Order: sequence, then structure tokens, then C-alpha cells
Amino acid sequence: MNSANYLYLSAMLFTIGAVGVVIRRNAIVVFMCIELMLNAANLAFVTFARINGTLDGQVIAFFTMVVAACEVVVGLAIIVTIFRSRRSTSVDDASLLKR
Amino acid sequence: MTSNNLVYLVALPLFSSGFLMILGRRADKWGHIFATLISASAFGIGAFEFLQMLARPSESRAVTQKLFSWISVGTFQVDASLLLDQLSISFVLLITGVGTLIHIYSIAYMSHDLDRRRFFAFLNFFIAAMLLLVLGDSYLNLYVGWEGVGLASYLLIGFWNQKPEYATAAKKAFVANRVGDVGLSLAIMIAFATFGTVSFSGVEEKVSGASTAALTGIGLMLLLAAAGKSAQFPLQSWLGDAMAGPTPVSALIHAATMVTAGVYLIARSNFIFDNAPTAQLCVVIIGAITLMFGALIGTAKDDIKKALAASTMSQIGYMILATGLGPVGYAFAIMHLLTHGFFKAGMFLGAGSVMHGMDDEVNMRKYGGLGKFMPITAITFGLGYLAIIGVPPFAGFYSKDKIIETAFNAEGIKGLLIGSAALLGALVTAFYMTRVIILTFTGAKRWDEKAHPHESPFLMWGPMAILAIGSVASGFLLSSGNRFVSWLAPVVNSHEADHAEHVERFQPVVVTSMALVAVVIGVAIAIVKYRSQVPRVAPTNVRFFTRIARRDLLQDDFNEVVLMRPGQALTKFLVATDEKAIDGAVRTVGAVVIGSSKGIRKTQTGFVRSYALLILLGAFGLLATIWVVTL
Amino acid sequence: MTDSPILQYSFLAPIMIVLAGAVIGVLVEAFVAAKRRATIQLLIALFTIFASFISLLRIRNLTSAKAAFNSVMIDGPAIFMQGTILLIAFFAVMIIGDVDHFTAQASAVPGSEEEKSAVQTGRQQTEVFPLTLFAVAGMMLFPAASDLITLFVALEVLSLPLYLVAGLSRRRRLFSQEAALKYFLLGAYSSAFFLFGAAFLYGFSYSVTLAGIHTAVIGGTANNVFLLIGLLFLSIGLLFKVGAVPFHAWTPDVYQGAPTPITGFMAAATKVAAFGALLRIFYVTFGDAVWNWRPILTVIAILTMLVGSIVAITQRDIKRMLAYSSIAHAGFLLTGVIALNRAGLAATLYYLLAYGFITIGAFGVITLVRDSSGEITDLNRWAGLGRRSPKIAALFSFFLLAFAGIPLTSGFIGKFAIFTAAYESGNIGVVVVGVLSSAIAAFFYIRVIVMMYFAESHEDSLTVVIPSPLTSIAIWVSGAVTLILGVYPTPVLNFINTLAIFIR
Amino acid sequence: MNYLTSIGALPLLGALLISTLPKSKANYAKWVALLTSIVVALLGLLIALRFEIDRPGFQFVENYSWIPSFGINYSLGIDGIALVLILMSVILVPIVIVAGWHESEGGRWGSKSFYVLILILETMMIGVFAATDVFLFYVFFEAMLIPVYFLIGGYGVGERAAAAVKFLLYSLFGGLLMLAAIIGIYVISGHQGGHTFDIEKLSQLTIDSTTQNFLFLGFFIAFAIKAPLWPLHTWLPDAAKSATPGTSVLLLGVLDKVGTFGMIRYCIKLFPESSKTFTPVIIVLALISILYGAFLAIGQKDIKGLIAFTSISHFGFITMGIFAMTTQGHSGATLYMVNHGFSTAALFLVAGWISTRRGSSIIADFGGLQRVTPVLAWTFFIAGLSSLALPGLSSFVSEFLVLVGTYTRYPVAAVIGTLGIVLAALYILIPVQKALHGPITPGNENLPDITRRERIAIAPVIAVIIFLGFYPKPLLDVINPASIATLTAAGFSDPVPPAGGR
Repeated sequence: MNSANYLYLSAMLFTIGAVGVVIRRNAIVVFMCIELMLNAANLAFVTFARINGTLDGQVIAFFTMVVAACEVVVGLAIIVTIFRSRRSTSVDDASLLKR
Repeated sequence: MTSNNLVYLVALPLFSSGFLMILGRRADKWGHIFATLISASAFGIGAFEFLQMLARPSESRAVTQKLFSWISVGTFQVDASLLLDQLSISFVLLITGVGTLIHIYSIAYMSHDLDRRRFFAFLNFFIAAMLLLVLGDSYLNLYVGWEGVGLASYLLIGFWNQKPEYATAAKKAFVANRVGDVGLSLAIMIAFATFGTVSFSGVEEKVSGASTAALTGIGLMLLLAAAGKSAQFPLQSWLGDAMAGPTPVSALIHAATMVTAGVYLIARSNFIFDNAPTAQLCVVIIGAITLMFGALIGTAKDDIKKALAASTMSQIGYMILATGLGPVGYAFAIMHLLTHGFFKAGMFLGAGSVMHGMDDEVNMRKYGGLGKFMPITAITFGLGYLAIIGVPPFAGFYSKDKIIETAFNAEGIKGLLIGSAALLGALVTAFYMTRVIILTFTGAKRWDEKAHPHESPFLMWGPMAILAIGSVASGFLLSSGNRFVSWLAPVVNSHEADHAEHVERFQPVVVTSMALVAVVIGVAIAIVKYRSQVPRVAPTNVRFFTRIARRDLLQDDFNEVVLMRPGQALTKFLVATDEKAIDGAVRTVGAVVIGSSKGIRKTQTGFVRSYALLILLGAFGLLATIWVVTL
Repeated sequence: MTDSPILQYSFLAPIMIVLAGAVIGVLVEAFVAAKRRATIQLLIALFTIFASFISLLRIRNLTSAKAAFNSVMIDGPAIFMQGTILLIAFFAVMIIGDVDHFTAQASAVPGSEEEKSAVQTGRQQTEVFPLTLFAVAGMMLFPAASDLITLFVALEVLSLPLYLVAGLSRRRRLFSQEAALKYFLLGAYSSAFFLFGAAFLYGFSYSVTLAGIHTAVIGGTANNVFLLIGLLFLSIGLLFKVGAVPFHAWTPDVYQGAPTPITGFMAAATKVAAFGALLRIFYVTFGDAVWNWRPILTVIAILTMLVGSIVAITQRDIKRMLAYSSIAHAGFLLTGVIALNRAGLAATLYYLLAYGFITIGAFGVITLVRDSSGEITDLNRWAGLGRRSPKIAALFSFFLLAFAGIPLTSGFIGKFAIFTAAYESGNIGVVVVGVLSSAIAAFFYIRVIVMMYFAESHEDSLTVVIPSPLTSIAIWVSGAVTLILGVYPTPVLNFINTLAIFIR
Repeated sequence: MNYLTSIGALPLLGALLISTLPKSKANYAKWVALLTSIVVALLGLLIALRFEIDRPGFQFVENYSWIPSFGINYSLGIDGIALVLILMSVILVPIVIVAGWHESEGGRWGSKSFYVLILILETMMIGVFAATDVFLFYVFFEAMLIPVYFLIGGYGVGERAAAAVKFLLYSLFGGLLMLAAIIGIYVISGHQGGHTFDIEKLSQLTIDSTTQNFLFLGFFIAFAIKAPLWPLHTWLPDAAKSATPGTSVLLLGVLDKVGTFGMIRYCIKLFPESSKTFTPVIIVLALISILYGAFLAIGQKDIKGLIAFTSISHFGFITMGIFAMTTQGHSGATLYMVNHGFSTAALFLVAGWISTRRGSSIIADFGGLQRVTPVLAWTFFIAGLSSLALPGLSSFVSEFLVLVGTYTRYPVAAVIGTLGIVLAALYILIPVQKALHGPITPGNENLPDITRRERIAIAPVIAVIIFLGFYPKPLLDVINPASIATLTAAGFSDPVPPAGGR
């Protein structure tokens, strides 16, 4: 299979994630869309690593997973706190700061 | 030749004036005496210089005194320097002589005024400025005196400036003078640009190298200046209003001296006008128009001072006319100026004396038969009257007759026209002056019972008497044996003209006869017209001409419609423009920035998803841009 | 080929000291009694930063620069920026040391009994100190990182703690939490872009090091589309961090919601770190592809300057206003990046230092203006401050004038230097826009001064608290630095000139 | 001895001293300020005495490296033009302090701050004229705004805050444009033998005409705002109406001169070619300023606004004189700057005194003052006469020089400009009539006349106005060489009169 197709897939995933962030309201879902984008990037790294035959890309993928995990920790902490205060996970409710 | 005394002529009265102003009320007791003494000593210096001058041969009579380098920038070099020659000494004697007499007169005339000291300070200031005007050796020095007398005139017209209309009159005079000053400024600029110098001698020396256009330009601008200062058409309108000032001021400034400065300026610039025929023609035309203009106004005025002012305007018209007639005219112009200085100042003082006795009433319709109550005033006034209408052997006869004669003998059709104008002017002059005499001194009394006409004190009639002697004798003295013409000849270069072929169209005898006939006609009409009862209130059902003559031939209406109203409208418009358009434009810029600020603020919705969208769109936008730029 | 890795610990020491301090801070948080925690944490943080700075001074003249197996490049600019970050952090921590700004218990629901009792009993949690130190470590690594992995990791290390501390405000907690959420979501979003871009750069060059990518750029044989996509997306991540338009939208909200001492720290230090990375990437890696990115960056710089300046004019909240001001300053700094010459680098470094201190000082002053319910950030209520506390108002005015770039302040020299560099590189249009937006920007700085001095005050509840000694020191030192850098910048400029060369 | 640094630093020291005064002794502030400014003025006179008229170039030169990495030097030096302007500034400051002895008491803050600001401003004023390094000049140019801003906003009347902001924004806008131009010329200097800000070296650069035009405009717009030239003038009337009389004197008398000074020192010196290119436009703008300022002055209801607009008219004359590019024009313009400083000072101070007494600056509220307060009325009148350039008073010499200098090169412009003197008569005599003449307006009957302190303040101003009217030579002797040097360096020579001959 042409490895370029993986890149297209990666781009699609990234786009889905990027658009998902914009159109979804639930903070958790938004966050998951971001994770999708990160993983799309991971897929691209791995694909490039495969095309080139070096390991760097795969190493980065692992790093990314770790970082993503950290992000989850921090993100969930924040989302949970907000939920406790507002009893809502809709990102649209948090719009006191504007203009 | 140099002299060290000239500076005192200017400095003494200037110092005295400043001194009296700074001392203020402390000098109230003796200020008038001090000022009069100063003026007298200036006359003394003038007389001394005159005698010295007489002792020298005619070509080396001029003396100079360089004081200091005034303005020195590059080639623009102007010294503060004075020049006393035959022309200026004539003026110096007139100014200080008549000036001193009027100082004396004013001691009594102003004795009841709380601000008499200030009045004398102004008078001294005027003397200083006027002397500087005639003594300056360059156009720029002259300009200082020129504006100085304007200022003095402003201060004195507005001496009683608590009356708004007097203050307005003062302002009007100054502004009209300033319009003339524009002319003088421009003349100096053109002169500097053309000759690289502005001194009289320097310009005279280089005048042959200049283009006619430049000379005509200078000439016309000088004429404008003269028109402003000497109340010539079209800048004449201020003179009538200037009668708001105390009467001695009218006598000194607005009859004898300052208003004649225009004549001096043109005579002094003879080297310009002699080489600029177009400008010379304009001078003649302006003079002719003004002499008729003033005379016609004079026929309709009931205010004695305004009637005299109109007469002054007309008489200066004669002088200006004469200066436009080339080398021969200058001397006659100056001669008429001098005689006029005597008789007109005398008449003004007479008018002042009448007002003094009549509780400051100026309306001649409320006089009548005053000759009995104030005989001296009547006699001195009468002598001046005879002089001005040109009855031989009084002073005006000699000087005016010469002007009319010269006018008639000017070349071509021009000569006939201006000669006729001058002759007609003489007729009208005789008419309105006779009218003044009849209304004031003869006939039945028309004044209120409250008034107690009485003769003025000696301090007042003394100067009047002296001036009356001048009105009688000065003409003969100056003209006998062509004395004054040859006196001035070195200054106005009239030598060549004397030798030049002169077309004598009319013999002097003919002209004199015509003039005398005109005078007789004028006097006769006046006597016929005013012999009967004169109404106390001016009739309103008069002819159209009388009505506009009373309104000064609509000169103020013209100024108001053509200059003042548009000027005020322009001012209002510009004020609005500044507020709305210019500052408005600046504010609009501000408003646009603030508007866009508010607009962009709206994108900050507070919704995190819209921010994400912004990022996404930004990414797409950049992608698109980079695509366009690089591919 | 596998040599044992030479990490060059001495080069990494400054970063590692900070990390160690952070870890100790975590331990203190866990084991030390609540009452003494705040003091101890503060001392640890200050000492850590100080020690790190000392170790940084020791390596400042070293010639060799590569560390950690070429992942980190401790060259002149990196050292300068690390030093700047440490200095800023030092004074920021002093202001943070006034823990009254921070919630006693972040996990407690706002307004709950739990929260109240925590406040009353003084059981103050002090996680803000170790979190700050972690962020500092990330910031120090960011401008020195010389491969994509390190860059990404540094980015996250600096960002994640900031997301958290943004939500720690004691008062108006809903604002604060919202700020944290927005910052987090958008930050994560942008780092996804960053990572995606990194992937394509890797695909373009088959190298993860900046030097390797540079080689590929010079080679010019590789897939250009990959380069452009990679470059673009990578830049988005970085431009987000500096707050460049159109990636700026988080800035005002987060600046307003976060606790003020944190806002100051974030505004000053993050900008240094992010511009450090931006400079390194554009100067070192893509310097030879300048024709590809300069037009874009020019547009962004212009937009950033204009939008920042224009929108700030109508702000009513002082912190929001300064947020927009920081956007405008990001625009000015971008002109230094665009310049792509040594003067541009030096100017940007100087500007960052100057801007950092002005920002710390300005936000430090804001922490002092309070009423009984906490800080007052509504501009209208600043009316009459000049009469009530002339010294503080004067100092704040001075900072504002420095922001505006009035001569005799560091801001002026910075602006001059950076515009000169941009002009020198031929980007005259940017300079003109910069100058115009400076003029616009002057308006809102002056508006605040007008408020403080010339407006009549309506209420008396507003007070300026007597600053804690540490806050005092921080703001007055910032003021002094701003003045000195404005009047006699020569030593610093000379120092920068010796350093301002990137090593590939 | 570093004369220029000393004279510049002295006021700063005074300011420092005042700010350390304890609150209980705050009323010593004015005395300290006064003494400082008098010492500065004396030092200024000493500098003037030691100035060598015949030596070309800058004198009292000081040069220290300041920011070597940008080639910036702390360099000072004065030519004749700078000397007379500095002299005017240092003489005006003590007069302003004496004249506005109580001005500081109506402000938002205490009098200490007022005098600190005044003295700081004095330092800046001296610096801006003495700087020979363009960067240093710019620093003074901009830093100067701050004290004025606080002086207007803090101690003024009416819409003082708005006026202060307007003033500051206008000036900053111009200043920033100039900054761009300064950067431009600095960069060019880098391409031609090393970065520098030295005015002499910068004037040697060869710059292509397009660039030169843009750089010229950068400088010129800044100066035209400062000066102010139509249509960039709208800040001035507002500022003048709001500021205290003393501040207005310094604002119109000194600060605005920086604009016209800058045109000579920077626009023409650095960009002679562009100066030539833009001359027609600038002359037209100057003419508009002359007439427009005069008309607006006539239309003003507020006496301070009126004086402000007369100044716009006068600045039109100054600008016209400068860009006439003749010796007379230049020397006249420079002399005009000095004369305008004094005559505006007199007008503003007296106007300020009578407005304070009456509690209004609307002209219609006065009337008959010559009866009530004769001495004040007369001083106002003399100042007014100087403003309308009456011969014998100082402004005449300069105005006439400007006109004559313009005429030799641009006759039409000079003719139109001369019309301004008629308008000048109107804009002075109308308020004179309304305020001083006529019957006494109710409410004015008991206004007190001039006080001893006010006499002391105004007497030297009037004396200078009269003295310079009769004997401007001392100043002209100093100014002329500098004017000639500027014009020669820029490649201009005076037109030769066609009938000049020898």
C-alpha cells in the first residue's frame, strides 16, 4: 500500500479533530478531538519514519503519547474543577470573559 | 554734511511722551507744560537747523546723521539714520511750529479733562513719529514714523474711547491706514528686490537701472500707501470718523500734518514717479477723484468738523494731483500743503473754539450768529476761509492757483480734464466753505437757551491768531519770486524741467481769472441758498444727491457691503470650518479607530470555540497565502 | 556509532537546578505543615532561581554549545534568554509570594464551606511555587531546544503548569477557572498544530534536528509542500504562544482571568521563551527559506500590531487592556524576527528584557490596587489614584510610558532598536505600520494616566494596599531597570552584541 | 567647563532639590525654582557673552559616547540660532515663574510638583536646542512632552485633561513619524561609512531623492505639528485655552519653536534637495496659516484662543521665512522666533492676569478696562502692538525681514503674506476695543490693577520688546552667520537685485 495514503489519513484525522474542536460543546469531547489531532500527528510521524526507514519518528510518537497523557491529567483536572463549580461541561457556558 | 542735532528732534518728544506715560498721575500737574516746552524746543532745534541750512549753498544744504546700524542681514542693510534737506525742513518747521501752537491751545482746550497729561503725552508721541517720518533717510525709517503717526492718530482719535463709536472710529482709521501700509511694505520689498537698497539716496542713484515695470509697481504701491495715510480715494472713509478725536487733534493730525504725509511720500519719491508715467497718471487720477469727492461731501455736512474734514480730503486731493504732474508739481503741492497747514489748522482750532463756547455742539444748524459772541474766533476763522477758497492775496490763492494752472497745462486731454476738475473743485470749495461761515457766524441764532456762547481764553485764541496770520501771509511769502520752488529744486530735480520746452496752453492770467470766477460763483450760490432761514433739523425730503452726500457718497456702505460683510462671513465660515472640517477630520480619524476597535472587539465573543475557529481560519488563511505567494 | 551520550551537565545545570527546585517544592507541599509552607516554598523558589542564575553565569563564556546529544543548544541567545527568564521569574516569584492572590484550595468549589474553612484556618496550598518553577524550566529549555522533540517537550513543560496556575485565583474564581479552561483547550489545540507541523518537517527533511532541517532547506531537493505545511503549522503553535493575530484570542481572556501575579509572569516570561524559540527556528532553520515565510510573517506582524493597538483603546479592564498591549508588543517583536539580521536578533533580545521588566512591574502595581473584595481592574475605578497614592501612580505611569516607548525608558530604546533592524532589512512598510500603531497605542496608555491623574474619583473604597516588602522590591527594581535601560543601555547592549549569534 | 551640560543640568538639580523638600516647607518650592531659573538665566547670559560670533560651526561642543552600539553620542553644541533660542527660553522661565506666582495653587496637585515639572521642562528645552546628535535631539523632543502634558492637565482650567491628551497625541504622532525618518537616515548612514547620528556627518550623506523626500516628510510633519502649521494646528488653541498662562507662554513661546528650529536645523540641513522640492507646498501652507490663523483669531471669543490663533499666523510667517531660503528670510525667521516668544509671553501673561481677576477669559466679559486697570490695559496694548508688528517694536524687524526675504524669491507669496498685516491690525484691535475700550462692563468695576510682582515680571518682557525693536543688532549679529552657513551648506544663495549695480 502506498504510504502516502497514511499521510492522507493523517491529514483527514487532523482535520476531523480540528473541526471537531470547533463544533462540539462538551469539554470532554473537545478535548478528545484534540487528542485525535495529536494522534494524527503521531500517525504522520510514524509514516514518515517508515518511508525513510529511520527510527526518529517512532521515538517521537512515544514521546507524544507521554505528553498527551500529561495533558490528559492536567486537562481533566481543569475540566473537573469547572464542572464542580458550574455543574456543566459545556465549553459555551464558560464565557464570562469576553470583549 | 552731518549734524548731531537731528536725533534730538525725534528723541526729545519721544522721551517726553514715554516719561509722561510712565510717571502716570504723578505728572498730572505739570505734564502739559512739560510737553509744550518739549514741542517748543523741537521747534527751536528745527529753526536753528533751518538757519544753518540757509547759510549754505543750495546744493549742499542737506545734512544727515547716522545713529546706528539698525537691521543688517546679508545685503539688507538699513541704518537708523536721519536726513534733513529742504523738503524735510519744510515739514519739520510746519510740524513743530503748528504742533507747538496746538499744544498751547490744548492746555486750555483740555483743561477740564482728567486725562490731559495723557493727551499731551500722545501729542508728543505724534510729534516724534511725524518728525521721524519726514527725517528718515530710507523708506524703512520712514515706515517706522509712518506707522508711528498711525498709532498716534489711533490713540488720539480714540482718546475718549469709553464711547464705543469713538473707539470704532479709531480702529477704522488704523485699519484703513494699515491697508495703505501694505502698499508701503510692498513698495519697500520691490525696491529692495530691485535695487538691493531701500535708502532714498541709494534708490535714486540706481533708479536708471530698473525696469519700468518695477518702478511702476513701486509707484503704485507708494500711491496706495499715500491713499491710506492721506485719506485719498478709495481709502478715504476713515477721515470723517476720525473727527471723533479732540479738536486740536483734528487740527494737527487730521488737517495740518499727518494726513499730508502721503504728499510727502510721493514728493520724496519723485525719482520713482518721474520714471514711471503710468504710476504718475494714477496719482493724478486719484487726486482728481478725491478732490471732487471731498468737495461734494463737504456740501452736505452739518457737522462743522466733518465739513472741515471733507474739505481737508479735497485739499489733499489737490496736493496729490499736483505731485502727479511731474517735476513742476512737487513744489506747488508742498507749498499748498504748507499754506493748507496754516489755514486749515486755524479753522479747526476755530471750530474747536466754537465748540468750546457751545458745550461741544458740532451741528452747524444749531449755531448761527455766533460772530457777535466770539469775534476773534470769527475773524481768524474768516481769514482761514478767505485763504482756502483762494481769494487773493490770502495764502490759498497762491498755492491753489498754481496747481490749477499746472493742471490745465498738463499734456493733452489729461490737462483739460484735470484742470476742469480742479476748477470745479474750487467752485464747490467756495460754496461749502461759505455755507460753513454763513451757518456758523451769521444769520439768526438757532441755539438752545441753555447755551452761553462766549469767546475762548487767550491760550486758545492766541494760537488761532498766529495761524490766521500764516493764512494771510504764507502764500505770498512762499511764492514771491518763485522762492519756494527754487528752494525745493535740489530735492525734486525740477531744474531740467524748468529748461524743458513747456507748452503753455493757458496763460496764468487766464487761469487765475477762471479760478476767481469759479470762486465768486460758488460764494454767490451759497449766499443765495443760505441767506434765508435755516431749519434747525436737517430736512429729510432732499434730493437724492444730497442724501448720498450726507452718507459720504456711500463710501461706508460700499466698504460694508464689499469688505466688511464678506469678511465677517468668511471669518464665521472659517471658524466653523476649523471646528467641523479640520478638527472634525482629526476627530473622524479617532472615531474610525475607535469604531474599528469596537468592531474587532465583537469577535472576542468569550466562546472558546470561536477562538478555536479563529485559529483554524487563520491556519487556512496562511495556507492560502503561502500557496499564492510561493506557488 | 553509539557513543555513550555526552550530556554536558554543566550546560544543562541551570535548567536542572530549576527542575530540582520544583521537585523539592512538590515534596514540601506534601510534607511540610500548611502554616509554614508558603514561606518555605517562597524561599526555595527564590533560592532555586538564584542558584540557577549563578550556574548560568558560570557558563556564559563557554564556546562549545551543544549539550544533551545535540538536543539542546546553549549558545549566546539561549544563555541571554535563559538569564532573562530567570530574572523575570525571580521578581515574579516575589510578587507571587503574596499568596493572598491564590485560592487556598484549588479543588474546593467556589463559595463552598470547604473553601471558607481553608481560608479561615490558613490551610493555604502553595502548589503555585513548584508549578511556576516547572514552567520556568520549560521556558528555559524552549529557546535552547534544537530538535523537534525537545521543542515539543519544552513547549508542554512550560504550558501545562501555566494552564493550572491560571486557574488558581482566590477571588473571582469562576473567571479564573474559565481562563484556565480556555488557555488549556486552545493551548492544546495549538500544540496539536505544532506537532502536526513538526511531523511534516520531519517528513520533509527526515531529520528531527533543526540543523538537519536546515540542511534540507539549503539542499532544496526535498518536497517543498511538506516544508511549507510543516513550517506553517509549527509557526502556528509558536505564534499562538506569543499571542499573534489571529492566534491571539486567548490572550485577553486568560490575562484577565488569571491571578494577576501569574498574568505578569506569563506575559513577561512566556513571551521571552516563545520568541526565543521563534527566533531560533526562523533564524537558524528557515533563514534560507526567508522568501517563503517573510510575507506571511509580515502580514501577521502588521495585523498583530494594529489589532492589538486598536482593540486596546476601547478596553475597560486594565488587565485586558494590557493583554491587548502585549499583543501589540508581540507585533513589534515580530518585526525583529522578520528583520532576519544580527541587529534584529540583538534588538529582539533587548526588547524582550526590557518588556519583561516593564510587564512585571506593571502587573505588580496592579496587584496593589484593591478594595475589600480584591483587586480592582475596572479602569473607571482607577480614577483619582494619582491623588491617593502618588508614588504608585507615578511608577505605574512610568511603566505605561515605557510601554508606549517614550524616550528615557527602556521601551524606547527597544522600539528604536527593533525598528532600526527592520528598516535595515528593507521592511520599511512594517516600520511605518509599527510607528503608526505605536501612535495608536500611545492613546490607551495615556488614557490610563488621564484616569489616574485627571479624572475625578467617584468612590473611596479603592485603596492601594501597602505592598509587601517583596512586591515593593520587585516593582521598584523593575522601575529602576526600566529607567536604567532607557538612560544608559550601553552595558546591556554591548553584552547582547557579544552574544547575539545563533549556533547551528 | 561644560557650559551646556551645566546649564542643562542646573534646572534638573533644582527640581531634585524641590522634590526633596519636606511637606511643611513646600512653599519654599517657588523660591527654589525662581532662584534656580535665575541662575540658569545668568549662566545663559554668560554663555552668550562667551559665544564667538565669527567662529563658524558649533561652539561649546561636548561629545561623549552614550550608546556606542548604535553610534549614539551625547553631543551638545550651539550655533547662533540655538544660542538665541536657548537664551530666550532661559529668560522666559524665571519670568513665567514670577508672573504665575500663584498658578501652582489651583492645580490637582501641590505646588511642589508644578515647579518640578517646570524645571524639568527647562532642562528639556535647553537640551532640545543644544543637541547635535539627532537621537539625543529626539529624546529631548519627546521627553519634553511629558512635563507639559502634566502641566496642562494638572494645573490648567476648563477641559484641561482633554486638551492635554490632544496635545500629547498630536505630538506623539508627529514624533513617531520622525522616529521612522530618523531610523531611516540612521540606516542610510550605516551604508555610507558607519552608523552615526551626528548632525554634521548625516548632512554629508548622499540620499536618493525618493528616500530623501520620505525622510524629509517624516521630519517635517513632526515639526509642522509642533510649530503648528495649518492644517495640523487644532491642538494648539485647545491647549492654550486650558493651560495656565505660564505654561502657555512656555508652550507657544518655546516648545512650538522647536518645530521651526527643527525645520532649519534638520529638514533643510539634512535634506536640502527635498527642501527644495517641497518648498512650493510649504510656502502655500505657510500662507494659509498666516491668513487662516488671522481670520480665526478675529473670530475667537476667548482671549486665549485668540492669542493661540495669532501664533498660528505668526508661525506661518516664520515657516515662510525659513523656506524662502534667503538670508533675510532665515535670519528674520529666527529673530521672529525670539520676538514671538517675548510678545506672546507678554500677551499671554497679561491676558492671564485679567482673566484670573475676572474669572473668565471670554472677551465679551471685559470692557472699559483702560479705566479700571490702566496699567494692565497698557501692557496688553503694547504687547498687542508688538504682535501686530508695529515698527519700533521687536516683531516688526523680524516680520519685515521675513517678508523682504520672501519677496526676493517668491514675490507673489510675499504679497499675499503682506495682507496678513491688515488682518493683524484687526485681530489685535478688535479685542483691544472690546476689552479695554468702551464703557465699563458690569462686574469689572473693582478689578485691581497690576501688582508689584506682576510689574516685575512684565517689565523685562516689555523692555526686551522695545529694545529689540530699535536695536536688534546684537541678535542679528549672532544669527546671521548661522543663517548664511545653513543656506550655503544647502546650496542656496540670495537672489541678486537686477538694478543692484555698484
